[in-house]
Amino acid sequence: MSDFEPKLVCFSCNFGWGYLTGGNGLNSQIKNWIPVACSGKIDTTHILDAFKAGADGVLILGCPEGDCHFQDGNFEAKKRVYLLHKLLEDYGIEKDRLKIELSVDPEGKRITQVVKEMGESIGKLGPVKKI
Amino acid sequence: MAKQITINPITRLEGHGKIEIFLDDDGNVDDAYWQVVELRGFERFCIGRPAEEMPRITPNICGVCPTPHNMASTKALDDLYSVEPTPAAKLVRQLHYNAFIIEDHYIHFYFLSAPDFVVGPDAPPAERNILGVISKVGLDIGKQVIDIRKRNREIIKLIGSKPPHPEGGLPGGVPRGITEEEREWIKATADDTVEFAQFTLKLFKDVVLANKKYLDLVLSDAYNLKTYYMGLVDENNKVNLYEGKLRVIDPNGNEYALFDPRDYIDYIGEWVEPWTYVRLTYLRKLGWSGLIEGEGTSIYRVAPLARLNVSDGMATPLAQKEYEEMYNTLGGKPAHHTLAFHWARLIEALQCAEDLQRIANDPLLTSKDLRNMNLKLKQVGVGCVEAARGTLIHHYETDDRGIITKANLIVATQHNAAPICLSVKKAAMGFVKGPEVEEGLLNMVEMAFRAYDPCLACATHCLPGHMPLTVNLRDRSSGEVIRTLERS
Amino acid sequence: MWKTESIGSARVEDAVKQFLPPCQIRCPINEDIQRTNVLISLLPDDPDSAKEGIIQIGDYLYEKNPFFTVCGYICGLCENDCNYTTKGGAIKRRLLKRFLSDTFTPYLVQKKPLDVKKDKGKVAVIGAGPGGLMAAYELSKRGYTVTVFDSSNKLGGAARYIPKYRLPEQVMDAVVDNLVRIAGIDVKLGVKVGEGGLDLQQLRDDGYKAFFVATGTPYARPLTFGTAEVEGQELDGVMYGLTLLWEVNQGNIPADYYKGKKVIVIGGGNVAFDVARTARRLGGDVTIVCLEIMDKASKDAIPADEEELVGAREEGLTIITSRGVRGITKVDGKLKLDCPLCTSVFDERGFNPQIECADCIDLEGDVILPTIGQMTDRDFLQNEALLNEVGRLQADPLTLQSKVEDVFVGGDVRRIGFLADAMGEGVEAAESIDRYLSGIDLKRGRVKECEPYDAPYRRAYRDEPKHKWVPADRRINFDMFEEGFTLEEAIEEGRRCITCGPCISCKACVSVGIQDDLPVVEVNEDLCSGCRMCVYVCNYEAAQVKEVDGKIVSWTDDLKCKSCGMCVAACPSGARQLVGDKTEGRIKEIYAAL
Amino acid sequence: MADKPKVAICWLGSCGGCDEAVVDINEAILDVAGATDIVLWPVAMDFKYHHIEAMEDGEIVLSIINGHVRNSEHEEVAKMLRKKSQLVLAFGACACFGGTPGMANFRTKEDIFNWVYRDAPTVVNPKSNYPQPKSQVSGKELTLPEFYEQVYALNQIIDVDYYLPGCPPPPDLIVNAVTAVLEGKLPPKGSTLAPNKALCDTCPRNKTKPDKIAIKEFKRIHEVEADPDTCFLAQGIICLGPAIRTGCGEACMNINLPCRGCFGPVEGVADSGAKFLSSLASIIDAESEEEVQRAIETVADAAGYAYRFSAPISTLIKKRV
Repeated sequence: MSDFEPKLVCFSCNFGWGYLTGGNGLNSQIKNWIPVACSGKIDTTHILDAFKAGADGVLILGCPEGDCHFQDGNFEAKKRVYLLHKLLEDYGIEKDRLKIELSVDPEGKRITQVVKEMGESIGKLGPVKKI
Repeated sequence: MAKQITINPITRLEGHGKIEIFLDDDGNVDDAYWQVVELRGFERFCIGRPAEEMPRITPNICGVCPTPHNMASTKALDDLYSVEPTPAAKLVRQLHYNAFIIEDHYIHFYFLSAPDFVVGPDAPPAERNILGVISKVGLDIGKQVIDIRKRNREIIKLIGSKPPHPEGGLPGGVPRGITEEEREWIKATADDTVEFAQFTLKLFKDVVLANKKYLDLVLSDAYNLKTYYMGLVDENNKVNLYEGKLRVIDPNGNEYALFDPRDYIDYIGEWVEPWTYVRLTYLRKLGWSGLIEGEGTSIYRVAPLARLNVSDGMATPLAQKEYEEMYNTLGGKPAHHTLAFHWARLIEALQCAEDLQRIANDPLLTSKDLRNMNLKLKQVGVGCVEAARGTLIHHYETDDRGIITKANLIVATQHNAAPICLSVKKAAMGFVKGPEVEEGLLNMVEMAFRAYDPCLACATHCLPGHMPLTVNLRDRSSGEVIRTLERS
Repeated sequence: MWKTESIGSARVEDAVKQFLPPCQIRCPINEDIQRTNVLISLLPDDPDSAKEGIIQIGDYLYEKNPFFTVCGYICGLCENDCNYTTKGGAIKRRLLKRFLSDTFTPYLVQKKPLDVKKDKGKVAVIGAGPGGLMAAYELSKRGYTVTVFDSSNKLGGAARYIPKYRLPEQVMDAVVDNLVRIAGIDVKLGVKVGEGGLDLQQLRDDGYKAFFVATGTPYARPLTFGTAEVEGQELDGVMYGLTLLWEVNQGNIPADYYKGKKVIVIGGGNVAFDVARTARRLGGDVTIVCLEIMDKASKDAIPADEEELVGAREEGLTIITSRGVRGITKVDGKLKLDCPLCTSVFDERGFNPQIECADCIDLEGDVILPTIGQMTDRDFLQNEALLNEVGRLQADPLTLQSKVEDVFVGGDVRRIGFLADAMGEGVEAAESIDRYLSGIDLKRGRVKECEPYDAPYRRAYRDEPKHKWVPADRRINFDMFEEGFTLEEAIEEGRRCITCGPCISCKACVSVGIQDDLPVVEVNEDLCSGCRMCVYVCNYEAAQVKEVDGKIVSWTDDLKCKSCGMCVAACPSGARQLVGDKTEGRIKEIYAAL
Repeated sequence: MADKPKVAICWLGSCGGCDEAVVDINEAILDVAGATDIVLWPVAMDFKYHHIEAMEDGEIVLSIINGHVRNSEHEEVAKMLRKKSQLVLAFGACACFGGTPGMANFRTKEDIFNWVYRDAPTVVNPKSNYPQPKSQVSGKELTLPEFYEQVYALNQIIDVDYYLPGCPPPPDLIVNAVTAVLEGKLPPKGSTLAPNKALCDTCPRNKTKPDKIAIKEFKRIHEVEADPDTCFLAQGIICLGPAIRTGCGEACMNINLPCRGCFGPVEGVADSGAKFLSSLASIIDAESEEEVQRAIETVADAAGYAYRFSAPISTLIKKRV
């Protein structure tokens, strides 16, 4: 387990995260980073596909509660994540492997940290158990 | 040099089954095993499912006898939620259930049994099928069989959606009722079915009982197996396939037990052998006796003959007459004659047809009061019905939200698994002498388990309909096939 | 820091018939309000790095509205129609622009002049008010050589009457001075067209091809009672409020001018309140008399804004309603007002006060400041033959063309309105003059019907920020009494905007590169089963269902659709796709590389 | 007989319901039987593996295969039929998606064995016998097919040409499918021989559905007396109609029960369960996080609803390696 390097897929909403960085800087720092126009457009299929493709965790970063540029997209994402938690358990995938955080970080100061922390917590879980 | 005969495939309750016959060095039958070679683990993946979904899931256990699973499951929910179905709902369920038993029994008789008797056990297999039957008794009967099946399946469709996978059934009721205009054609169907049931019994008696050769066969020792018997009876100990208490009689016909199906665990044990995927049931309190009959056995049989053996009579007048006639002919109760299962089956079908008539004429049938919503979850529920092939038990346990945490299912053919092994062995010993087995004799072996209609019925219910059979004679040491003998 | 683009795909599209956010429809110069609100919400929270962005936003606004910094202090028309008004208070657009002004005003002096060849001929603009200057600016942008004439010695016209505690002088100066510099407008101040032999014909002879007359309403309207002028308006101590405002802004009135004096302002409009509160700031003990009543719901409601009423009360002014003025007399040095009861101000015929002379009160004061409205310079209009037979200034409401074909009129001289209304007419006049001089039909394709959008659905709406005023006891001076937004507050308020408008008229996201372009939702009717999942999830009522030969299928109203993709995520049968969205591709790449 | 197209109808891990369904086409069965040479139909006639083995590759025109693959015997039969057949039609939910027994994939083989042969209340197994592929009984060797770790849909084991879903497929679609083959009027390989749209398209209740469906809490079928004419989702009852291919003839709607998905994904969708959950989340009507959690609590069995018939093809059940 020690040499286990967790694969984390990170979706982030452009309106809340890193829009001042032009992406360039962060792209190199964050692996498997997928900026999207709104966290509300992230489909359950995208998330499940990530796990199928071999991700050990999926992190969704949305705008702060009530601050969605598209009104409630971040809340939509939350609903989807919580429902998926129920499903993932049936597949024996710990719900901690799918996280959503609603906050704002235009200069991309915190995003790397958030990703790092999630990576660590998944590191503790180890790779996804196959059923 | 010992030989091994493989009859494969023969059955499917949870999948295929096969028979292995071992010949000793003199070529006499040394041993025979009936193996069930598949498992799907319903009991396990039902865990986590909401209980109310079970009547929609469990019919997938068997697409040929799905209704009993649907019904046992629905009744388990009644018990789980300690609720009684409304009178109308109960009628609708029984309507569904009778319609199913009728079409199932007749398909079995005409497509599977009749060829043996009407055409003859040792007739060429090409003739020994429904077409052969038709050529003997006339085409319109073939049409009638199809018609009766079709119309009774229409009733199932009305209540249970897809006949091979009925989904209706809720705790305390049914999701859909019957309308007055539907009642009309249901009535007509019921009347025709009763007529057809009587005709069929007459046909059976004319061709079988009137024929000494066949009667001897029925009464012969090769087809005789002394075991316990189990089945549901109503408060008057009359045959009841939908509800009641489980009654067990010993090989001599004395009541061994009479219990509420909820207590099945105290009476029924399931024995595991490494050579089959099916669990062999036996009377738990007696302990596992192994595959033996008569004195000291703990094996019991279920299905039509068993049900008649454990009861004091039929619940409907016409069927009661037939009941008496059968036992007079077989020389009293209990009847251990395996082939008498066919006869008992027809008598049961008549009772179901009469009951269908009663329900079709009941004013309550079309009531809109279909759900008793007074549900009180008690987290354990057992449902028991008599499936065409014998006692069927669904036992669920749930959490406080009604989500399944435990499921135990005892499927009809399981009860008969051990007896089938014995019957097959006995028949084999009776008819197979040496490797030079004749096809007709193999069919005699086959008849032994076909009588039980083991859910291979699932397999053989149907058109041209004769049993596939291949016998491999193998050198025991090398396992290599010396000779293949097959029927075609 | 992002760089906002306004060219290519980032350029807002303009449809003849389209939906717009109500704010933008209300704005006479059709400012891209939503777009710039969004851009403000995307500013960095650190003031220094925000500066760059603010100037980009300012430059963008300047193209359409060089007065936006001034609007930021005095114009809130758009807020009246903001969808948020009923949901927790209109977006404070005025304060957002004022916030931009804080950075943009000092920057104006460095702003480069327009780079246009002035080869389209000479146009004269009479009147250097907001209307005139807007026309001049628009025409200069289009390559005309424009000369602006104004009788006064300052640019700005009516805007120059606005008290400094509402509009700082340097903001106004910066706008007008730089406007003429940047647009290369030739200015002739202190020149009154129509006097000293200088008339339009003279200008024609000097080579001016067209004229925009925006002479506004230079004269105060005298007090009348019934049809007659009220006696005593010539008395010493009686001065038109308008005059006071002008003189104060010119710096000709010393502080404490009214110290210990009892001042009575006559009138209930915003200008009257400017006058009253100015007088208060000059030390006077001020009373306002007006015909109307306080009840804003009534047909006779006092015209001044609620904020003015509140402000005035806070500052200790007395307001006497439902009183007319029948006469002014002087009794041993004190001025006396004779004020009968007014029982009704407006009726179906409009302004038609009913007076109950039996019920009458006297008011006494040292100073009387009648402020009941302004008047145009009728002689000039008369001489230039711009009046029709009934003596009304005649101009086509759409083209602003007057009876005289090369003369166009707009602004207060045509119809008294708000500063922005005059600016709007300046823009329209410029368009007409350009068409006139290019020989293009003046009317074709100019009528724009725009439907306002409703507020999109969201779970929770947020309340407007409380306005911040300097407490009354500390604001009796000519400094701004209202505080502007801090950067943080501005970003917050920008975020509060629910962006009702369609994407094509905004494209803020595209302009800063958050999206490459606007993806379009397409519905495959061969797959859509009409399950309606999309309808509920869409916050913009863009996803709807229709019936096609008996079957229900969904479709998307492109003008309402924001391409957020929520309906796509909600569609269970893959019937909805975001065409032109690169996300899917990106996802596939990343997953393939996992 | 000889020149008639050879057709095989065979089951793998199946309940027999699909064969019942074939019989249920009643009169039409005779036409089919007349127009074809049915070389294999265990349910109906002689089952001769080695006869099939003896055939030329591709000699069989069409193999109609129902049931899932769970053991070595299933796999052998499937592969043999593929080799001998020009066309393979995956028949019924089990063959197409794994079917109900596919839910076993949420469990391990070990877990199933332990319950069935050790822990079930009625089991008596002092010798702790477990069924074995090979076992010796008094010197005689008995064999059983090997039970695989998981359930597979047919196309996870062999190449499949066409799909006919349903549990079981309805008579009209069966007749259409067979006729299409006999008349050579087949759609492109890989097609599903059923309508492309979701059930809502043909559901009589779709018209009663409000334009905006929003659900505060989900009702289970036993908790409410469902109105027989109103859209189930509009009544707060989970129904897979929006995500599941139509063609079943609304069998369950007709008996007033919501759809559970036996027709599988609609055209172009790989994992109907995932798609369904995505839209289900969207129509949760909640103001606060707490309300969301509460609403989701009332989704009694996410996996069981989403994958009642299709767990083996669900995104997260890995394909065979």
